[in-house]
Amino acid sequence: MSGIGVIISLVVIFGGLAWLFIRSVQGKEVERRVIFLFIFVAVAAPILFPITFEEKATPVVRNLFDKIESMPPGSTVLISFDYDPAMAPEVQPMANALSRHCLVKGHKVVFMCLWATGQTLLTQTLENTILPEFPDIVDGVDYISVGYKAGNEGVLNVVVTDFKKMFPTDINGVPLNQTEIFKPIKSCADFDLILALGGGRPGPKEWVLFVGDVANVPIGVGVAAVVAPQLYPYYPRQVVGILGGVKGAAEYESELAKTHPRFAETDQPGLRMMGPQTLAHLVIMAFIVIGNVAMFMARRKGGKA
Amino acid sequence: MTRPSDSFGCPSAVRIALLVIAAVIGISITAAAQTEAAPADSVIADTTAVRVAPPTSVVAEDHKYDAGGEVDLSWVPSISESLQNSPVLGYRIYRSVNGNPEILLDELLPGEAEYEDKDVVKDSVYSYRVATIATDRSEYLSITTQPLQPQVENIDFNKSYLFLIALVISGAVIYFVETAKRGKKLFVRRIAGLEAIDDAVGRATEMGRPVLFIPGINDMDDVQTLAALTILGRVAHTIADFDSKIFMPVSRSLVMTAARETIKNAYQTAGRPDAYSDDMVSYVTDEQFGYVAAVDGVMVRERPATVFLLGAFFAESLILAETGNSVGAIQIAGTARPAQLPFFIAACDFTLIGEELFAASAYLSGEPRQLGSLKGQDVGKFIAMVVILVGVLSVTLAEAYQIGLFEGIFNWLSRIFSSN
Amino acid sequence: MRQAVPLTITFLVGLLLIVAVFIPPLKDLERTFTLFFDIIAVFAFFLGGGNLLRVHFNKLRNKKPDWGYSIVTIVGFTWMLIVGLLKIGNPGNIASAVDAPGSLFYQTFHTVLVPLSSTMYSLLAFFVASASYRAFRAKNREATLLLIAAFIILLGRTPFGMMVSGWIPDSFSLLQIPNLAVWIMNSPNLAGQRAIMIGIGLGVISMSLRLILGIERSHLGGDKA
Amino acid sequence: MRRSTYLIFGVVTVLFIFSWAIKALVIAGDGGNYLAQSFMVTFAAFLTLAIYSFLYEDNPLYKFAEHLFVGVSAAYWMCQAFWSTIVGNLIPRLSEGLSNYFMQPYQASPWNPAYIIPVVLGVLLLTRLSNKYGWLSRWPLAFIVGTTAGLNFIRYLRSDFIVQVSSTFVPLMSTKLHPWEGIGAFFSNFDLSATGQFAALLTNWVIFLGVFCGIVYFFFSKEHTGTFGRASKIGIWILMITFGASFGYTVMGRISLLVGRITFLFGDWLGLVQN
Repeated sequence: MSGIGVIISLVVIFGGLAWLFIRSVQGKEVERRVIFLFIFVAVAAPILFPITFEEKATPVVRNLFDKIESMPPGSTVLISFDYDPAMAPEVQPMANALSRHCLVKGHKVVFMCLWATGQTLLTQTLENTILPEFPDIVDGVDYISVGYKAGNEGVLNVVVTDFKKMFPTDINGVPLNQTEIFKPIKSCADFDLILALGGGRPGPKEWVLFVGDVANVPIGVGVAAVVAPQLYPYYPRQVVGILGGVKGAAEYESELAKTHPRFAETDQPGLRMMGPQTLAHLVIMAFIVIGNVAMFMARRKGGKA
Repeated sequence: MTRPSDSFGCPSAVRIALLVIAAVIGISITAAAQTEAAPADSVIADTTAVRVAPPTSVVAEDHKYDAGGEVDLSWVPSISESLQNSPVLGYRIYRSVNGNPEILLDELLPGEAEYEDKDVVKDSVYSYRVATIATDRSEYLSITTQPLQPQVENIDFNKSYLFLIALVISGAVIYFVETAKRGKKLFVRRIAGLEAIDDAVGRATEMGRPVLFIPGINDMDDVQTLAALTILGRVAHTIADFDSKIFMPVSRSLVMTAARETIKNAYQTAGRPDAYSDDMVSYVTDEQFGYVAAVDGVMVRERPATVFLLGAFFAESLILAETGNSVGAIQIAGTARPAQLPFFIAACDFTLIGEELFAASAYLSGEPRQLGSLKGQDVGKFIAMVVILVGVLSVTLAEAYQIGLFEGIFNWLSRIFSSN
Repeated sequence: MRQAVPLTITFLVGLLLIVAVFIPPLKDLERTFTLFFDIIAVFAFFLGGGNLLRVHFNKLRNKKPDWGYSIVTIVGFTWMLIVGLLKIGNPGNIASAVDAPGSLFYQTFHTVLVPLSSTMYSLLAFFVASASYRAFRAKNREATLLLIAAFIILLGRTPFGMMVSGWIPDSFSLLQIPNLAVWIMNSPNLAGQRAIMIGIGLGVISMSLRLILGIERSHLGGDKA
Repeated sequence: MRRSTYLIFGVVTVLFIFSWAIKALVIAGDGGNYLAQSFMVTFAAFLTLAIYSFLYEDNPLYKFAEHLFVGVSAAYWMCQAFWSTIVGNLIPRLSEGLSNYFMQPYQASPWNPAYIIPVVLGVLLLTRLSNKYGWLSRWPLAFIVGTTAGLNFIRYLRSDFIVQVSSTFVPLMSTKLHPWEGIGAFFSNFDLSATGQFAALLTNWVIFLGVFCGIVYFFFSKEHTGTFGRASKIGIWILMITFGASFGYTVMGRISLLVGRITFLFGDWLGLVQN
């Protein structure tokens, strides 16, 4: 059913815009209520019948994707969930996409969080996305979660030299020394890649300053849109790549689905949320063009207005 | 853009001054250290083999320039931390008040070297001890610091540059206000939004439709609301002259009271005290969007000919401006919240940008003394431009050609214009 | 006498608060005066709330147009005031939070105020479209710059930004639309915001001085002229 | 009130009860007191549609929602102010008896009598109701104007003037660039990659010139002619780019608000979408 819905709504929107464009060539303006209607359809349609546009990754996202794709299977990745439910709509899709990518490439993934709220979101990712989609991965061998530790930057100061001092056991109380995944790992410097997800303090910026530069380990960053610009100065020397806001998540999901088709069917929240955004932005840009054409035509027809 | 390590180039006055300052600081530290190095008779060295070293040179100092409410504690972390797998688990801070037995104040992670104790009272005496915690939870205590009474400093010298800048700019404003008194005609550039007020109000009279004045949604504790009310004083004066009707829904009760006072006075000075009535200003609600819903309703039903949107606005700015535009009103907007200016620029006929909102009442009054204050503001801009020019040049030369002198100037300027 | 006292009060209070910044013992004066302001503002509520009720009662009594809706306002106001002041349905005692879950105050807030304010807020999506249709017209050079800047940022937010400019080689990647959009936000936009803020800082100083020194008094007693 | 208004309200009430009943039936299975739940969801949905009807034109439904919004929200803020300021701050400092009644901790301090001042000023404000003593209400207003002017004087000077000036000290040259070997070398190594050195330099030049000319545009007391006029022209151009860019930047946020409301309508209310 949704296929037809998608076609109908796209025809309605772009057909309507084309008709308005023709009217604007005759110098006719568009009434404000018509614009309101178009915005309503452009936002409501993708919610009823999911319309997703294939996103081409920008370099700042592609770099991080290529880094994870190029790392040999079995390399170790640390993913830190440092955000709260308010940032979840933007950052959770990134967490899911990045965890999927690391596990499908056979990397060993260690999950942790610097925010207490990160723990609930971490378990959400594990239970709703990771475990159902990767039935054969073993806790303590392919992945492990060490949970949350209070102390903000203090925690980073310790894990950069001795991970097990700050996290003696994993979330279920199993001492890390007995787990196979932690055999090669003594401190953060032993990880092949660290993925810092968040947007507040402590967050990705603290990971770069306290761990990235000190332990000289590559860091990938996933942040809320409003924080992304502050991290651009660190790219590309101190930060491998930056995923910014829902658009960054959608670009990563798009790349992931292209290189690993198994993920094309799974839930892609980023692309789903970008549906109405892209359509609405297109409608607004179209109306700006229509408005200018109507003005020029009216001015040319009526002499210098 | 990491800054290369600076090698001091040719000697110069600035650098000598820096050396002198460094010397003074050095002396004061060593003086402070004297108190700490008094013979520590009370502590007997721990009898077991010292496996973990306690922190050393523990110093407690009164936090400078405060009301005696804080003590700053600093120490050198235990040398055992630098061992291969350091046995240090963290640090514990003990405090004794007025000689009473010590109590545990806080526990810190390894690597920490300072601590601010904020719950101190200026008339009691404090002494501290810091202990290193080994992995087996055993503790190794440092020497006790000298008893210290937090002092009250009456002048906060950290803010002396801030005081200097405030003095210079206020001085400029006051100077031009006073010298303008002798009636010398002062040139002020045209501000379109303010020139348009007269014919905007005139239009309302011709069309027999009211003027709507919206003073933003913040209370009288926002300086933008005060600016809106001073402009209201001038606009109400014009409205009284043109015998137009003004209607002013407000979002704060205090703003309602102040606005009524302002309009009443304006009508009196315009010589029409009888035309004023309290119903011109009415309180709606403190809720941001409840107020917007009501004002939209008023716009669509009363169809005002002119709408003033002056003061502090937040996300609702575009809702008001678009609705005002849909009823065909001339809209003059102004706010000092940069985030809302794009919406006013897009949707309104005239927009006062940031500083112009504050200059409006002086501009409209035409009084020499008020216009003088605008000239004072320009002096502030001139200072900003000169400082930026010097700052940028010095950081560029320091960065590009490693000249120490400019490095010194840049650091000096950054310290003056810092936000402490 | 009617003007001298208010102007003196403004002068003394203003000067005291400016000086207090530089004298540590007076530092918490700022918090005290803000609290004084809040207390006075609560007294003003009697005037504001009283005015709101009076306006709607008048509308009701003289059957002015739309008088029926005044009933809705009065009923809504009285209901919320009673439920709030008497904390009806509030699980805790007199000291528990007025909007503690379970109280009628909390229920009314979530049933009436939350949907209404989030819907009013969402009207912006419609008005942003109609405003950009009307405002972004290449009428003159300034308006054209406004149009181009907005268009690049909007395009940068859609996948088509990258598709349109993906062909640009890496050595000129700044000209790729998404990077250009980020660059515009990080430099011309930043410069513009800074210039405005520097102006605002000076504007507030001049305005505060005019108020404190009593040069600007249209709100207190009008000018002598 | 015209007859058509009564008609509209009649129809809408019937529709409301009808959809309330359906919603109650639909969620009856989930347990909990579904009657109240379904009432709240349906009532919130009808209020949402009432506000959206304003986009078409002003109508009785919008008037109802608007007047309800004003009444309930005005009282909401009054109660909040009463409980937080009067009971939370004033009473604990003024009277021990009342503090005990309201079960608030009594904050004894020598400065407590000072809290009589705002109460007196507050009462003076009420004199505005009488014409004879109305002028007394200027005293509290003067106090408030003095407080606001005094508090914001240094605050804006520091955060808007001083911090912005010092953060504009950006280097216009950088040693990491190839040392200057003449125009030829400059262009041969020229690259405009988003992360290259030239882009960073361009950023700094634009920030420096932008702030400089932006300040020139705001000059009041000097004629904007000659080079001063050209700098002011560049200033307004930079401001126009700023406004256009920040307008475009916020569009995404505004659209997500509408996505939220429509997801509520289609999801929570009509159940067409599971979110």
